[in-house]
Amino acid sequence: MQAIDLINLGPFIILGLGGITVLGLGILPGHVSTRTLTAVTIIVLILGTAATILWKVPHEIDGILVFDRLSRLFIQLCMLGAIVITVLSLYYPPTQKEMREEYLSLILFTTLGMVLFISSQNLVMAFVGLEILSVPLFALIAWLPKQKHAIEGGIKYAMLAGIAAAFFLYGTTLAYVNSGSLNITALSQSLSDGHLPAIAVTLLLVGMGFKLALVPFHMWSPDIYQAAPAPVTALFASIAKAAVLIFLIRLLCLNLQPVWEALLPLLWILAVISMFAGNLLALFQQNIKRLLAYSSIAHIGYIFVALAAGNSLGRDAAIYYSLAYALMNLGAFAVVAALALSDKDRQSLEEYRGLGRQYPILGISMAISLLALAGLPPTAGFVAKLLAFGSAVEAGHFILAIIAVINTAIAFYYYLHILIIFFAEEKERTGQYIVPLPRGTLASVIVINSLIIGLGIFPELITTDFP
Amino acid sequence: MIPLSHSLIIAALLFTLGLLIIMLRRELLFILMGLEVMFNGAALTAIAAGQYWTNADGQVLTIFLTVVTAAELAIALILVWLVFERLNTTRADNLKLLKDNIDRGPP
Amino acid sequence: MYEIIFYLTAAVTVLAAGSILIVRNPIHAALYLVIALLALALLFFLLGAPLLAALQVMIYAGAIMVLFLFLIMVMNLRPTQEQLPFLSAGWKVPAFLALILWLELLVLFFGLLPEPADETITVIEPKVVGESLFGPYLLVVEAAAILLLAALIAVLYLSRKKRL
Amino acid sequence: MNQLLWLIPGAPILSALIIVLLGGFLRYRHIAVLASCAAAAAFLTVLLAWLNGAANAQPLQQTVYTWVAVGDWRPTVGLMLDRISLVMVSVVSGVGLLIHLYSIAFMAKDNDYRRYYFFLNLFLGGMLLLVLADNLLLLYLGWELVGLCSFALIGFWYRDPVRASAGRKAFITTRIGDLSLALGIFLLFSQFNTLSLPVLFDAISEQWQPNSQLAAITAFMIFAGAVGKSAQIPLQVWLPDAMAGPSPVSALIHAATMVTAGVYLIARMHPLFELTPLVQWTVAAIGAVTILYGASSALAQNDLKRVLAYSTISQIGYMFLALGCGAYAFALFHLVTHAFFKSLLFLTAGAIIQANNHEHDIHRLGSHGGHSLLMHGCFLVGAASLAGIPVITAGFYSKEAILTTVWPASTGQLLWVIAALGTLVTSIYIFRTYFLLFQNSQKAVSISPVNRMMVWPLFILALLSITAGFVEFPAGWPGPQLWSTWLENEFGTATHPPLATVYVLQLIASLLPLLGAGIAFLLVRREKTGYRLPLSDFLRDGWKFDATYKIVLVGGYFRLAHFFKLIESLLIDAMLHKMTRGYKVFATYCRTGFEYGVLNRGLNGLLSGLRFGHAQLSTAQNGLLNRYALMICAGAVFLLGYWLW
Repeated sequence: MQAIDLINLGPFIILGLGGITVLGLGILPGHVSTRTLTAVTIIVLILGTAATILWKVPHEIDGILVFDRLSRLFIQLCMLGAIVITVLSLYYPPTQKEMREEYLSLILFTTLGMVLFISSQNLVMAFVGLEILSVPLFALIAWLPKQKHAIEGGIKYAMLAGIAAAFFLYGTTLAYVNSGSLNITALSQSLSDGHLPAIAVTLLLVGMGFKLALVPFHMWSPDIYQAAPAPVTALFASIAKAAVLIFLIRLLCLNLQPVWEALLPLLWILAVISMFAGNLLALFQQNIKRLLAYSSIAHIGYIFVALAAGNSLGRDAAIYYSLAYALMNLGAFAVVAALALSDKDRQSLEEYRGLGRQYPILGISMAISLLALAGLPPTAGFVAKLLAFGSAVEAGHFILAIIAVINTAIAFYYYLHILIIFFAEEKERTGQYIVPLPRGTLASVIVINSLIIGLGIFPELITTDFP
Repeated sequence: MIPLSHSLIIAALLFTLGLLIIMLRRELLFILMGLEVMFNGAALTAIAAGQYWTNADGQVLTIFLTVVTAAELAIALILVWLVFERLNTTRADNLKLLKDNIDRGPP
Repeated sequence: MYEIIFYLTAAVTVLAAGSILIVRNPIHAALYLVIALLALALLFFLLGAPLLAALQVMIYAGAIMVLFLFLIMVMNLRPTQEQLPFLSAGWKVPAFLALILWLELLVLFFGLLPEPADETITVIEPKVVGESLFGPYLLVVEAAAILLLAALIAVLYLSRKKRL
Repeated sequence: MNQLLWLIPGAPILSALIIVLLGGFLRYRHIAVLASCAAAAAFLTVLLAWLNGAANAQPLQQTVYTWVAVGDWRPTVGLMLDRISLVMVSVVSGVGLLIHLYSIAFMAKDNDYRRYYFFLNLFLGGMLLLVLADNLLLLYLGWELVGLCSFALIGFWYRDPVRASAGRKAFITTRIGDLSLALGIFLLFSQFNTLSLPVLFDAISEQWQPNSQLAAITAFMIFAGAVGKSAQIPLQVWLPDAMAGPSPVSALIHAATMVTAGVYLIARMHPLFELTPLVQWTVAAIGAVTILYGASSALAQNDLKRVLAYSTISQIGYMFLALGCGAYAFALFHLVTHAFFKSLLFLTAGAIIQANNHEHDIHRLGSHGGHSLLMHGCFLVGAASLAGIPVITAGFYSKEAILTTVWPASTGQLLWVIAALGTLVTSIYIFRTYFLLFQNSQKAVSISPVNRMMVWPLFILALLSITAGFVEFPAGWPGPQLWSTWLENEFGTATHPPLATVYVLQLIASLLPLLGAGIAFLLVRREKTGYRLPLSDFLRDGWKFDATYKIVLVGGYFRLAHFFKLIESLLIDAMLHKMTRGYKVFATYCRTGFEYGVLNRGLNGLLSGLRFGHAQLSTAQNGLLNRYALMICAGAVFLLGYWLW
C-alpha cells in the first residue's frame, strides 16, 4: 500500500472514520445535540467529496478498487445525495426524536457501501459493498419500531434482500468457478469455454435487479417505499439505485463486452416488461409513495432500453440516465419528506391537495421533479430519455423505441395527475397541521432542482469522456 | 477425486432447496433457515472451485460470506423478534399491512 | 473410500436441508440445519479447506444456531399449526420452479470446464488463506469490519427497550 | 478573444438572473449599478474585440456549448462576430450602456425598479444574442426573448390599462411577424437540414437557382418577420402606441435596438434576398412607402413622443429602402447614425417630459418654456441630424449615401423622388417640433436642474450624432469612404450613378433639409395663429391604419358573420327544412353508430384494458413474502432459461 493508494482511498477512509466519530460523539458524557451531530455528518460528507478531487489519474488498488472518472462522478453524487438526506432527516418530524448518532452513522455507512460498490473492481469487494449498502437499510426502514408498517417493511426487505444477496453471491462464486479469480477483468479473459460467465452475470443480474426493482424482481419495492420514512425512501430510491446501476454498467459495458452483447435480447425483454408493468401499476395508484415506486420501476425499464442498445451511446445514455434518475427521485421524495405530518408521511394523493399553493417553493420543486420524470425539456429527464431512446434507434431497435415512447405517454398521465392535485384549489382546510418549512430543507430541495435543470441545459458535462 | 461438476450440482441442489424452503414455508424463522441453506450452497461452490483452481480466493470468499451472513442474520433475527413482539405473529402471511389497495379500484 | 465419504456426506447435507422443508417443530428444523451445516463442514474439509471447515463448525454450528435456538425459546414457539407444505394448495408451482431452476443450472454446468489431470486433493493451508486475506484482500477485510459495526449499531438500536 | 465572446450576451443575462433571484436583498442603487455594470461589461468586451483587431480579422467564433449531441443532431449555442455583427454589437451595447446609465437617474423614483432592470438587462442580453447568433435557432431564441421583454417593458406601467394594452398590441402585432419568421426558418431547415448560418449560405448559393420559387417564398417569410419587428407598413401600428413605456425604454427598444433587428436580419440573410429580385424590390417599395407614411404622420402629431415614434418608422423605412436596393452597408450606416440621434432625441424628450410633470403635448410644453440650455442644444443637434442638415451632421452622410445608391436601382428614380420628398417632410416635422418646443426659450430659467447621470449620456450621444458621419463621405467627395470599404467583403460594393448625376442629386438632397427648416418656421408661425394642416386628423391617426384595421378586419369579420347568418336563415326558412331533418336523422345515426360504437367503445376499451392490466398486476402486489420470493425465483428461471434456449 503506497501513499497514492492512501490518497485515493481518502473518501472511503473519511466516511468510515466519520461514521465512527459520529458514534463516538453521540455517546460522550456531555450531551451533544442532534444538530451538532448532523453538522459533523455533513462535514464528513463534504470532506469525502473534497477528497475525490484529489484523484488525478485513473488508479487501481490491487484489483480491488478502481478510481476513474465514472466512479468519481457517482461518488460525488452519492455524497451529495447523502447530504440532502441528512438535512431532510434532521427536519423530518416522525424521526426527529429517534435521530441520534446511530441513524447518522448508519447513513454514513450505507453511503460508504454505495461508494465501495461503485468503485469496486472485484466481486468480493462488490458483494461486501452491496451488503454494507443494504444492511443499514434494514434498520433504517424499520427506524420507527412503534409503527407496524415499518417493522413489516423492515422484515420483508431483510428477507428478500437476503435472497437477492444469495443470488448475487452465487453469481460471484460461479464467476470464480469460471476463471479462478474474482477480478472483473479476469472474468472476461476466460470467456472462450461455454457460457459460464454469462450464467454468472445473469445471476449477478438477478441480485442487482432486485436492488433496482427490475421486473420481475420488483415486488418488494412499493411495499418498502411505503413503509420506510420518506428520507430513507429517498435514499434507496435514488442514490442506492444509481450505485447499483453504475456497478452494472461497469460490469457489463466496461469489462464484459461480449457478455453484454450476448445479453442484449434479454435486456430488451426486461426493458419492455419493466416499462409496461411499472407504468400500468402506477397508472391508477392512489398512494404517492407507491406510485413513485412504480414509476421508478418504469424508469429502470427506460435505462434498460439504453442498455439494450448495446452501443457506446447506450452506455453513455445509461450513465446519464442513472444520474438524472437519482436526482429526479431525490427531488420528488425530498418534497414528500418535507411535507410529512408529525408522525407519518402523507400517503394518499388526496392528502396533498392544494399543498403546492400553500408552499410555493415545494410546489415548484415538485413540478420540476415530476416534469423531469415525465421527460419534459429543459430538464435532465428530457435529455436522459432523448439519449436513451436515441441510442435504441441508433442500434436499430425501432420497436423498442416506440414502446418506450408509448410508455412515456402513459406515464405522463399520472405525473400530471399528481401535479393537478398538488396545485388544485384547496377546499376548506381548517385545523390542518401546517408544517413549518425549515431553511435546510428548502435549500436542499432547491439545490437538487437546480441540478436537474442545470444538467438538462448542460448535459455535455456528464456525457463526455467515459472510458 | 470428485469432479468439479458433481460438487457444483450438489451446491446447486442446496441453493434451490434453500429457495424452495423460502417459497414454501410461512414461518419467518424457517425462511431465515432457507436463506442459510442458500448461502451455504454458494459457499460449497466457492470451496469446490477453490480446490479446482487451487488458490485461496475461494476460501476468502467463503469467509466473507460467513461474515456477511452473520451480520444479515443478526438484523433479520432482531426484526423477527420485533415482529413477534409488535405484531404478535411469526408467520409471513400475516404480514399484509403493506400491499396495493385493490378494493377501492381505480377512480 | 474418499469418494464414498464425500457422496455420503453430501447426501446427508441435502437430506438434512430437505428436512427443513417438512418438519413442524422449529427446534427440529434448527437441529436439521445444524446437521446440514456440520456435514457441509466435512465437505469443506474433504475439498481441501480445513480452515473453513473449522470456521463453519464454530461460526454456524456454534454461534448462529445458538441465536436461532435462543430466539425460538424467547418467542416460545410451538410446533406450527400450519399444514405441511406438501399438503397446502400452492406447493406445486414453487416446487416446479425450483426443480426447473436446478435442472437449468445442471444443464448449464454440464461439461463446462475440463477436469484437472492430477487426481489428488491439494490442501489449501490456512497460512495461504491468511496471506491472501491480509494481502490483496486487506481492504475487503476493513470493509467487512465496517459492515459488522453497522450491523451491531442497527441491532442495538432496534433492540433498545427504553423506547418501547 | 474567441473565448470571451460569450460575455457579450452573457453578462446582461447573468445580471438579469441575479436581479430576479437575489434582487430582494438588494437596494435600488445596487441593482442599478449591477445592471449598468453588466451592460458595461458587454460594451467593454466589444471594445476589447475592436482593440484586438476584430474589425480586420477573420470572424470570431465561439461555440459556447453543444447542448446535446445525438447522432448528427448537435444543436449548439454558437456565437459569431463578423463585421456585420460587430457593427450591431457595438451600437447595441454602446447605446444600451448609455441608456442604462441614464436610467439610473430616470427610474430612481419608481418602485418597480427591480422588474425594470430585470427586463432591461434581459432585453439587452436577448438583443446581443440575436445579433451574435451563428445559427437561426439561437437567433430566433434571441428574437423571441427581445419580443417578450419589449412587451413587458412597454406595458411596464401596467396598472394603466391603456399602457398595458399598448404592450399587448406590440406583442400581438410582432407575433404575426414572428410566426412568419418561424415558418421561414422551418422551411430552411427542411430544405438544408441545418440552421448554422455559414453552412446555410453556402448551401443556398449552391442549391437554389436565382428566382427560384422556394427561395422567393422563404425570403418573403423572413422579410415578413422583419417587417413585424421593424414596424414597417402594414405591421407598423404597434410602434406609436409603444411610446407608453418609459422614455429610456423607448430610446433603447424603439430607436437603437429592437426595431433595427429586422434590418439586421435582412442584411444578415442577404445571400438569400439577392436570389430573388422581386422580394428585394418589395423590400425597397415597402421601405419607400413607409418613409412617406411615417414622415407625413409625424407632421401632424402633437404628442412629443409620438412624433419621434413616427419618425422612427420613417427612418427605418430608409434602411429598408437601402436594403432593397442592395446597399446593405449604407443601411447599416444609417442604422448606426439613427441609433445615435434618435436615442438622443428620445432621451432629451424623456428628460423634458419628466421635468414638466409628464406633459406630452408639444404646444403646451412649448408654452411652458423654461427648458434648460442643455436640453435645447441636445434636441437641436438631434433634430439637425435627423433632418440631415448638410455637412455638419451624421444624419446627412448616411441619408445621402442611401439616396445616391437608390438612383441606379430598378425604378430607382421613383424611389429617389419618394425618399427625397421624405427628407423634406422629415425636416419640416422635426423643425416644427423643435420650434414649437423651444419657442419661448428666451425666458429660459432652468427650473429643474437635470441630474448629472442623465447629462453625460446625452452629451456623448450628441457628440456622436455630429461626428459619426465622417467615416463615410458621399460618393465623389474628397474624403475617405472608410465604412463601405470596410464592409466590402461582406456585401460587395454598391454602385452609384455617374458623378455628374451624383452631384446634381446631392445638391438637391442637401438643399431639401434647409428648405424644410424654412417651411417649418413659417408653419409654426401660422400654427400659432390657429392654422391647421390639411388632412391633419388623417395624418395624426397614422393614416387611419388602426381604424382601417378595425373596420376591415374586425368589422369585416362581423359583416361576414352577419351575412352568413342571413343566408342561413333564408335557406332554413325556405327549402332546407327537409334536408335538415334528413341530416338530423343521419347525424343521430352517426352519433349512435360512430360515437358510441367506435369512439366510445374504442376509448373505453383502451381505458378498461389499461385498468384491467393495472388490476391484474396490482392483485399480484398482495404483500405476501413467499409470493414475492416466488417471483424472484421465476425471474431467475426465466433469465437462465434464456441461456438454455
